Amino acid sequence: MRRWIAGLAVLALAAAGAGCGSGDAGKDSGGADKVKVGVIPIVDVAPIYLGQQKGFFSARRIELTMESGQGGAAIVPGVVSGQFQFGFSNLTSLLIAQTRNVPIKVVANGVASTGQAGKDFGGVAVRKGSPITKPADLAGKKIAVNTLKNIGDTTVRESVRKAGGDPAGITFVEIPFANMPAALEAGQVDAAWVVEPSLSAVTAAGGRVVAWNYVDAAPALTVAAYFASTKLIADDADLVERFTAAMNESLTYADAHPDEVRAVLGSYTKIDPKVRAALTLPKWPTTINRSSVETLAKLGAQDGIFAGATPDLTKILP
Amino acid sequence: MILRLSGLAGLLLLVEALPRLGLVADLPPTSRILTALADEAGTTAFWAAVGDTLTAWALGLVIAVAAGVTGGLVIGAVPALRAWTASTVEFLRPIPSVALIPLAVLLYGTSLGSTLLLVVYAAFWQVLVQVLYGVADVDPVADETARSFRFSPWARLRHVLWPTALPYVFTGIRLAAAVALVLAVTAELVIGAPGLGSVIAVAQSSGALPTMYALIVVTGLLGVAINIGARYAERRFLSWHQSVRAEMAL
Amino acid sequence: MLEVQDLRKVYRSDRREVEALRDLTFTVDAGELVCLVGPSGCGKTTLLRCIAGLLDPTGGAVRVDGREVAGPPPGMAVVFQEYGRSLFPWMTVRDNVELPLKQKKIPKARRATLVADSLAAVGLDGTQTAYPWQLSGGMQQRVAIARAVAYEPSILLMDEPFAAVDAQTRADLEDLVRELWQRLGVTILFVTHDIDEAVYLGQRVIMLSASPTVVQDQLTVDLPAARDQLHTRADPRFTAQRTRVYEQIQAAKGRTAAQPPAPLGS
Amino acid sequence: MRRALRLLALPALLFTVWYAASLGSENFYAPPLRTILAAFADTWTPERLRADVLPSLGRLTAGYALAAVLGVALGVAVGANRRLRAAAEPVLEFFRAVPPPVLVPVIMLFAGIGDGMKIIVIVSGCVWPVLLNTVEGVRAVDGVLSDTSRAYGVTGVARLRHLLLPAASPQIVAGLRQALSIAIILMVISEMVAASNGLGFTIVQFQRSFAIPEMWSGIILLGLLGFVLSELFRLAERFLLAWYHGLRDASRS
Repeated sequence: MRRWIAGLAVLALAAAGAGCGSGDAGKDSGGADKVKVGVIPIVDVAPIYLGQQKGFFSARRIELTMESGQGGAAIVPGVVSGQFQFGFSNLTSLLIAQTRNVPIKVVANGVASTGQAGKDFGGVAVRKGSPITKPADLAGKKIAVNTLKNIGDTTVRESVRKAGGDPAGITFVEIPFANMPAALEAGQVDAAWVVEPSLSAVTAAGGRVVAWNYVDAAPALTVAAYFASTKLIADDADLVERFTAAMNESLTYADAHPDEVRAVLGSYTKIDPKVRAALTLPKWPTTINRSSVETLAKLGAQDGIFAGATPDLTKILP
Repeated sequence: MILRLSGLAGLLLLVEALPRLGLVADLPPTSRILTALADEAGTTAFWAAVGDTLTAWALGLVIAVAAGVTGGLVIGAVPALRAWTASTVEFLRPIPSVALIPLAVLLYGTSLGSTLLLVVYAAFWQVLVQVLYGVADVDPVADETARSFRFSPWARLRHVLWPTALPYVFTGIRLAAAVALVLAVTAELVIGAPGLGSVIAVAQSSGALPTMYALIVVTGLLGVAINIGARYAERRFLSWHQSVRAEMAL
Repeated sequence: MLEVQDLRKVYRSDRREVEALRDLTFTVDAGELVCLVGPSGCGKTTLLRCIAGLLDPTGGAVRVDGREVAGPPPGMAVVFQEYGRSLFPWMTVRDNVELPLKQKKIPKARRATLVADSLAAVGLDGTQTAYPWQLSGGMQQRVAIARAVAYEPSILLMDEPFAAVDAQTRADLEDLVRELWQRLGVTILFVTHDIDEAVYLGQRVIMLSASPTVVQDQLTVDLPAARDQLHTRADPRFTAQRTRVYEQIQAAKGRTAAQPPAPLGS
Repeated sequence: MRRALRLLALPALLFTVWYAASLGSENFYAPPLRTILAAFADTWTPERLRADVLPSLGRLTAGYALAAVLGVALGVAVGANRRLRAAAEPVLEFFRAVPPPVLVPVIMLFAGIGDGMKIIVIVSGCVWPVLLNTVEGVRAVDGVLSDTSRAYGVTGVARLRHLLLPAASPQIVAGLRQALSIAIILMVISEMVAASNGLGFTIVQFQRSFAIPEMWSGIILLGLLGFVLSELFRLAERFLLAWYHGLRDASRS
């Protein structure tokens, strides 16, 4: 039993540590709130880094720390448990969370598709010389997505559907974006839904984009957003308001200053400078395109990723 | 010594030659990996990541060793305790520490605590089990001698159990040190807690292959350094012990 | 039968050289039982390993039946001192005795006979399916002897085989060796550090100096062939010869005292 | 009876404590044990076990077996040859020290995304403890035993079969035991990327879709799996190394 007391002591210590970490949006002497944001270190979150550099957050008494998590699965629990005050996630994941009644809510826009076929930051690409030339050709093929049952496969299916193909026969396989260029090259998959900077790597190797799934899914599709726990929104509405304002300023600034975005990418990613200079940037509007989110919800329901439930947009969107 | 280096040199040459001859795509040659390594070594972010990983490793190891040694001695010294806990130990020990990743994220998000939880869990069992073996290895004659001289329980622990268990404790620490590094990097890689693992993940998602390989080499070198250090410490502290003496003969 | 000529062995490590055997010459005739005796650390084991072909000499030669030894010669069996370590702990007694016979490609039926006979000869009937570590030390050494006997060697080397067993067992095993020798007519070279044992067992005793080793002296044992523990050891001739060997060994030790000790001797 | 009581008392107590303590849990991520158990029964149906656990076990078995064969073969070669050992040791030490999960992206580059990749990931992590333990075991073969074998003409294949492998077997088994826990970890990790079925994939999928009780039920299943495999291993070891345990007990008493 004594060993168990020791073991429990370790666990208790661990829990105590967690307790200390939670919800400590403590103020420092200058009155600034310490805020942790869980982000994925990809192109999409460039505005928050840029906004931090430009002082948009400190001007609103927010002392920002970015915590990088591997995907939304690590960030949502962090936000719910209070490890992070805010988090970044794609909308399909947020919709899934809503159907499960995860206590979170969107507070600011994250990133949006450019809405222009041929000039978006993500698309379905094939290798050089592939017989696939148009979205309808993707029917029955093997396509790589970074995460199964998420925004990638639902929007790709929509592309195929809109082009008159039958998406039912598509096999989706899960591959990290970074491995997609090699997987395409080696013929492990017929096509890959790939985003920047890996998209640049595919086109540099002679690959072609055959479908612009974000564009096909909805005009100016809102892809991802920043969110907070409902508890924080209830407890500290002021902080959330300031964060949203700072975030909106950052988004607007980033949208207007692509060169500075390319420069800030070098600070938190290891993307080669040449690639950085050439890659296609997404759009960073401040408003969430509600109808596009409705489309995502409809697509998700159609593909059965909500396990029969229907997401309630009023509960997840501001 | 020359032989020892020849193996390494051969590997470096092979990695240089294969991609240059076009035999493997996606593997940067040694020279490019080394350049990337030099570039990384010039940044403070790199050293911060190494520091984070080593902090998680060291803290986790210390907690695991302290808990493992205390727990092992207590359980091992009291036969009844040993009998009652055996099944629980046997059940909890093989639970793969990666199964705890979701729990770690829940409790600590992507902070150091996540890494620590995984490291401590994995390393703790290595130490505990070795200490239990060690206590079981106590010479019955020595123990009976101690009892016949009416040693107090504390004196028995101090003069009979502990010296017998010490070599096992060191074996446990050595194994735990290696496992702790693996888990520290894994946690960082999979969860995204700060450290070398998360930098590797960033390098990978940025398509910076030479950097990714350079960082992998760094984790390997850290592991080698930890192994060598652990073995050196073991030899130094246990120079009197049979198993070490036997190893050094001839 | 066995000739050792100008045998020399020097161990070389990175920094130092240790001369274990300096210059050894002696012979053992067919059917003889010869004991080698010397002070502890005098290189007896080195010598024995050279003869068994387990160690290459630095100079000189070992010949068995006129043929120079390079690698373990066929027809030679060895019994080591460390009975616990010379038996395969993962094999039963039977498998231990049988394995060398399998290597000699002896047919199965014949192997079974040899195993049974040799175990019976050393008084170990009924232990075939036991593991060596389930037996006492003396019994384990009997298994090793049975293994050697079953191998049907023409020459048997024994390296201090009884150094690690208790006195009673030791006396029994000594008589067992003499009995087997007389019955099988095998040539035996018996290495020991025990002077009494050497004189009691041997037809001839070769005394070795301390390391670096040379032959100090030789003595033909003047005792009847039929020996027993009680009477032979009480025989005044036994005492006289024992005293002579003892003096030579003491002389050999005295010689070393003037020389620096050799750490890698044995 | 007493034995059964001893075996079950503490686990039952802990289970009860968990059950009681979590009964009223409001935390989204730490649901009551009752909910988790209900989810367990609903989730791990025979079809689910066939579709997800079976492929995992298949990869695990293939990778583990391959690592065992490879590790023992290379270990014997390296352990029995001094020069080879000197040349290979630094390289082996290095590869052993690389945390296997960081190799997942690298292996994916070379081996693609199929079962082959997952098996290679398992092999790449498991082979080292087996290999290095085999090297140690072969190197530490008792000198007297080795001499005995040579003196009695036990050479070549017979030496390998009757001397080197059995003598090294306690160490080899120790290596295999370490490898088993690594294999389970890597099975899960390899399925966390680029998989479409398997236990690791399913757990991650539950986590991503916020099916938290289901996720916990998967973790419990993973724990049970680890436990069952290590018990199987113990049985196998007790059978294979009966001589070794007997020898140790004999030398101790």
